[in-house]
Amino acid sequence: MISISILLLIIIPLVVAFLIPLLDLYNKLLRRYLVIIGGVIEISISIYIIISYFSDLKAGKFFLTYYLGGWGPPFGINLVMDSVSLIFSSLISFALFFIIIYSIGFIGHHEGKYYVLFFLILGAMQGAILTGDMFNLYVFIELLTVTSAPLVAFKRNKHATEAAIKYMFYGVIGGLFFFVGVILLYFNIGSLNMAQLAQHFAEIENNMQLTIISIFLIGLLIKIGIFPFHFWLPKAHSACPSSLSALLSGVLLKVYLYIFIRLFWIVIGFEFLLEFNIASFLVYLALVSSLFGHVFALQASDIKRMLAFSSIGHIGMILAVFLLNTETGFYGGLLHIISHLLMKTGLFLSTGYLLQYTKSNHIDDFAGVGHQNKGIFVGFILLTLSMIGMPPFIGFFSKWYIIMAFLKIQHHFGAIVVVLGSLSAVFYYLRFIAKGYEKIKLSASDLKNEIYNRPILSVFYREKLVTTVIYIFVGMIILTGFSFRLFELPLQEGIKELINPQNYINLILGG
Amino acid sequence: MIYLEYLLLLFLIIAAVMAVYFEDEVISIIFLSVVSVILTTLYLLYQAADVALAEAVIGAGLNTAIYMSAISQIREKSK
Amino acid sequence: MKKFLVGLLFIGLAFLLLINFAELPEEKLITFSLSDYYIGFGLEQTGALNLVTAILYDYRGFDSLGESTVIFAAVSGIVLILSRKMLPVSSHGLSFIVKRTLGILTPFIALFSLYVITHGHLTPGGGFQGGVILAAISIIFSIVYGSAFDYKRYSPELKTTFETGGALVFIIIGGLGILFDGFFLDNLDFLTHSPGTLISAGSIPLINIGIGFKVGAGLAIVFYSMIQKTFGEEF
Amino acid sequence: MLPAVTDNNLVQIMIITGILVTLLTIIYAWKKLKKNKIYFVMLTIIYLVSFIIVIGTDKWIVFLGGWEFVTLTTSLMFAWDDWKLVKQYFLIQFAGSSILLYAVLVIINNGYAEVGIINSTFLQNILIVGLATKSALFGFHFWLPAIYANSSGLVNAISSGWVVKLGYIILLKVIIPEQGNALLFYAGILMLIYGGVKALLEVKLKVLMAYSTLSQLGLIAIGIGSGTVYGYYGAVLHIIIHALTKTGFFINLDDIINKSGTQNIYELAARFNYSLFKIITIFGFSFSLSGVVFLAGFNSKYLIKNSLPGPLLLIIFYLGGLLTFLYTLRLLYWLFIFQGKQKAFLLRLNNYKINFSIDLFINIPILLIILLLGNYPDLLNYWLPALDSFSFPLGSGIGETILYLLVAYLILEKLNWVRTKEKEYLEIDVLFNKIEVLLNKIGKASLKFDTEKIVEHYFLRGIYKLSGKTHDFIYRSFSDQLSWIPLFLALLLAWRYLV
Amino acid sequence: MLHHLVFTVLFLLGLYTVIYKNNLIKMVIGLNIMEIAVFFWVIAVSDTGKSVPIYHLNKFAASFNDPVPQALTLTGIIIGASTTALLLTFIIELNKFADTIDSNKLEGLNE
Repeated sequence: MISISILLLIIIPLVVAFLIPLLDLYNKLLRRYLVIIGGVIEISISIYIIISYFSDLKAGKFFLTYYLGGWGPPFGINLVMDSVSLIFSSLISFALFFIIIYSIGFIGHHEGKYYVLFFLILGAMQGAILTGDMFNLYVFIELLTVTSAPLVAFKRNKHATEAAIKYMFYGVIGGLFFFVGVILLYFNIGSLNMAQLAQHFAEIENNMQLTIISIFLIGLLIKIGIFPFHFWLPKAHSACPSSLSALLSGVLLKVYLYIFIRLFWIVIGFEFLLEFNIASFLVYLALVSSLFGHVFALQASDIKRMLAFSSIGHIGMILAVFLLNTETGFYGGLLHIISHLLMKTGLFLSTGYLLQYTKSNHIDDFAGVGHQNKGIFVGFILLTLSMIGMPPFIGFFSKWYIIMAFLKIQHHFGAIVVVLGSLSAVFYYLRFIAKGYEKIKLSASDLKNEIYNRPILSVFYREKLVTTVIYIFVGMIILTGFSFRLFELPLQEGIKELINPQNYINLILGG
Repeated sequence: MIYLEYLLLLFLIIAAVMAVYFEDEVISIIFLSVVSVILTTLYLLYQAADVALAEAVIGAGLNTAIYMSAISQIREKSK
Repeated sequence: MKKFLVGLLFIGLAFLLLINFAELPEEKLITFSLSDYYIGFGLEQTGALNLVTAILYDYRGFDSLGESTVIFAAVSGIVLILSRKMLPVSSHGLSFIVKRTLGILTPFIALFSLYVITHGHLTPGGGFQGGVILAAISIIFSIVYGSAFDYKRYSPELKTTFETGGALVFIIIGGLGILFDGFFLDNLDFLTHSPGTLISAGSIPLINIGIGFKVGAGLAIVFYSMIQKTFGEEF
Repeated sequence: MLPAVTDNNLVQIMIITGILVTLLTIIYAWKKLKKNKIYFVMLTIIYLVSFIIVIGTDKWIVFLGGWEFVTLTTSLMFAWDDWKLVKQYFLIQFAGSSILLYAVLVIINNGYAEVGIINSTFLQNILIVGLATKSALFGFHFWLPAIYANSSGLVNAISSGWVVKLGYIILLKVIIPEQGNALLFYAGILMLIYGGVKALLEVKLKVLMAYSTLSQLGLIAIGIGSGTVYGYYGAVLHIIIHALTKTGFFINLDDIINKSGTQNIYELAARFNYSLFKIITIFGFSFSLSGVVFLAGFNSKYLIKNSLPGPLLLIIFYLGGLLTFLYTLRLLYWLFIFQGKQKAFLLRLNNYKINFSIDLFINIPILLIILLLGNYPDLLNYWLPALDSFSFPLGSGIGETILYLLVAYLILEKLNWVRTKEKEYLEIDVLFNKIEVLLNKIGKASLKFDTEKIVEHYFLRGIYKLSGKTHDFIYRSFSDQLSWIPLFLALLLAWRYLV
Repeated sequence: MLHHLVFTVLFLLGLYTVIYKNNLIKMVIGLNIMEIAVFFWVIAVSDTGKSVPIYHLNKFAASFNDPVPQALTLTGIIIGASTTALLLTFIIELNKFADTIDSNKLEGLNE
């Protein structure tokens, strides 16, 4: 069913991003209101989509599409939203709305440019999720790299610029491999539309299929940050301002995961991965990456670097669960994507605010933070509890279903890695929490006066704003913890789609 | 006529190797622009006019300008 | 020893790449593939002679929108990183002879770039290539006449307006597509006369002009902020 | 054959005991704690609700969720003593619950969706290993003495009174009374003997009580593992009795330690002048624990004794019983009888007043229950139907108790009442010392006995050093990191040849 | 077959420079060479000897080269240009703090 609202999800952030420099020329204060309006419109569009098509979702026929330029599916670019992308896109607009609110008083210099790039990332993410065309997907991936790199170097000190350089090198090489993959697909099949590619992928000659799969694999593994290529991730996520590292490691990694899922389950079809038994190799690779993520997180002395390593751990775990290609695997994976997104974004936002009370991000300077700001530190603790997998929160249920998925096919190594992961998570989170409550009197003078951290609005006003944002995330994980059946409907639909990609093809080409 | 393509391909590889081989950045950038000029002619040979124009303008023009300005900023600083 | 290993790896990789990529099939699997459709119906559906521009700005217009946003993002990223509050010291220009000759040449360069932009749908070229040539003028100003000259002639505020203006023109034309033909970036065919004339390919030339100015101004800003010689103290 | 206890009967009786025990601790906590008492009471109520969920539920996900909640609330209770303890207790218990999570999920995947009888012994053993850390089974008991040494008697009462027993209650539900479980049985015997010997040699009061809990848990494990209905009933009864007596014991000891300021049993006698009622309660608790006739302990031990199959195990059981008597008598001797320079304890008996809150509300109810259960065990007939069919030989019991007391008295007299030196380290420190010396061959700092040292010094720092080394090994230089890309490209492109 | 050979040589040359050269600007040049190699390969393979996909006024020839890869390469070249520009600005910025562009001396890059 054709609906304009999908297109608005992508176009609105782009329009806001283009308007901000114009607005800046005339008067700078309007920009903040434009930004909030942009966020509000974005989240209201996704709410509108959920509400107005809820009956379709219940009936299992949820399928929105939009033909750009008026051309039919195989010949033009078309946007596609099924229930898996519905979950992702509404999660993105929800999380980014709060990150926008959080970063209002947070950004010191160049706030205009920050918001331009921020909204471009938001638009590019929505685009990457909704597009139904391979080359368009490549353009959005490149857009994500090009917009997030300058934001990684936002602090303009030595550490941040090095992180940006490393991030760009890996990003560009990954993008190049993805480009080669798209071109190979075109040369073999002759179309760029995902549905048509999925239809004809089986007819390609065997060796060529293997080449296409391996080229795409390298491109996406670099982007997702799996073990041999994760080196850019911790430095990039620890060097950028916290509101952005929340976006990068909380939301952006999930977008690349979604692209991985859509590519290998719907376009290429998972049976080819099984046929060349790359799937089992990838499962072990992802598990090793999760193990290394957690091991490195143990020794990280910088709190944001620790959080970045822990995202590597969790993303590796989610990828491994997906690659098992079982129903519970998909359910556990999707549930953990939702819970990890909420938890990690909340964690980074609260760390960002707590780091205001410390001289540097190093763990020794983190001492005594718990006493400085009790409200946010308690929020931080609740989020870590959910990260470990304590019951009232959603972290427990998603960990439960992931281990269940592993054990259902007697994959004990995976289950042990997940258990060890959450065990090591206890160690490195508790290390920081214990450090936070140490009795060290921090005199006002040696508080960090890092530029970007001096909140513009009065501290009192902004602190209340930040506490509300963080406790919204805490509330979300408790709410979803109790009623994760809430996600039952889209999750089941999504799993059905992942299991038989044929109906995706029929819906687009048939329709 | 056909030999022109092989000749150009040969020059292309030589220029690329030269661009990588020399220590001094300015020389390697000049060789890089030589590579992109050769590429423009190659694209014309392969009947891809738009790409040739783009490669000429961006490869030879813009890239060289940006590399040169980067090197001048770095050399300026170290002086 | 390490050198030998690296060499071995790269030779092996070369060999593997050759084997894998050499198996590209001659003809594509789908009989009536994308390119056959574009070649077959390109002219009468979009009215543009240059099929590559037809694809870039009409069939897959959304790609170009993403494409121009990549440039827009790169430009604002570069300005974010390199901009310093200090008043820029003007870079010293070149010798008099060069200044004089380029004084004559610049209008022709400008004319050529406008030609490339507007005739995108008829001859090779288009918004992107023309825009880059347009940026060359500002690059010439900064190098040959010194960045202060460029600052006066083509001030950063003007560049920003051009850049964002171009981007918004693109989106407005797309929006018009919704009004007239029901879909974003739809080709406004009512503008077309017989193919081959200047105003012939519906919204393609308009988009070309929008992108041309956008890329021109954007890359001008890039070069202007890179060439600035400012004292490196913190912002 | 005796009818087995139906599940909801077992659940009911266990929940009632749990509530009773927790109420006692709340009363004592209300009297003892000074600041933010309300939080403690709220915490205990959440803990109460969660262990009722754990015992009552039959869905594994709710069971595990409830159990993690119990861990969270009990570890927060340590906050009233010391935040470091919270960290250590939470680390250890979380490790235990991760193993439990793994075990439970393996069980679910083998077809047991409900918390109920599991037929295959292999799965039972997995669950036992899963519950081991939580219920201080033999291999995983090291944390019990370490944590109890530093924490206050109040939280010890809760932990050893009920938290540790949750594991056995679940095992009661899971293991078939007729078949039992060998692993549990032999672990129980090991715990019985090991706990007894350790308690005999211990100097610190709370650590002594920790080891005595260990040996009593061993008894329960024997009962469940023995595979006879006698053993099953004995274990149920012993859980109830031990929960009550141990909680009361810890509360009174905590009272004594707080007043006298030292844990060393040799110094306690001199510092504390006991009221008559206090002496009666402590005598009553310790005798009931060691199984003196007319007190509840005797009946449950008698049942467990009947469940033992062979004569050899009977001898081991008697040895265990003797050990319990030995360390209880030694404790009582040093607490009350030893007068050294002071007047004989009878002469010091001057105050008869009853400490209102503790004695009246806590000691008297427990003593009453012990006496009632001792003489009329069939009071619990509603929940445990077969109790009245057992004939508890109270008559021959008297001879047995006197025999035990005499033999224990003679042994202790010969060993001069086992006056051991206060040990600097717990035995697990010695173990860790060896590992430390082995590992990095540096001069061993003299280790003062402190749980902080154990967890922090060896466990955590060792992990950080190890992960630091792996990190540096992987993160050599930028070009090495980038060189993974061609390596991986070659691997994938050559995939068709490799596989 | 020749085009694949040229592509492999150029691509691996670029990859070698990115990984093993320690001058940051050289690495960016290497990256550029990799991109150039890919775009050359796309156009070389898509050239089927037919004429350029533009309708010349005089003849309405029907046999055109495939326009789609040309459009994709064009977009690729422009993206490549903007990423190179962005990378070079980071190097300029880094040079302001570290005043060397030798990746061995920059410890931060290995972290």
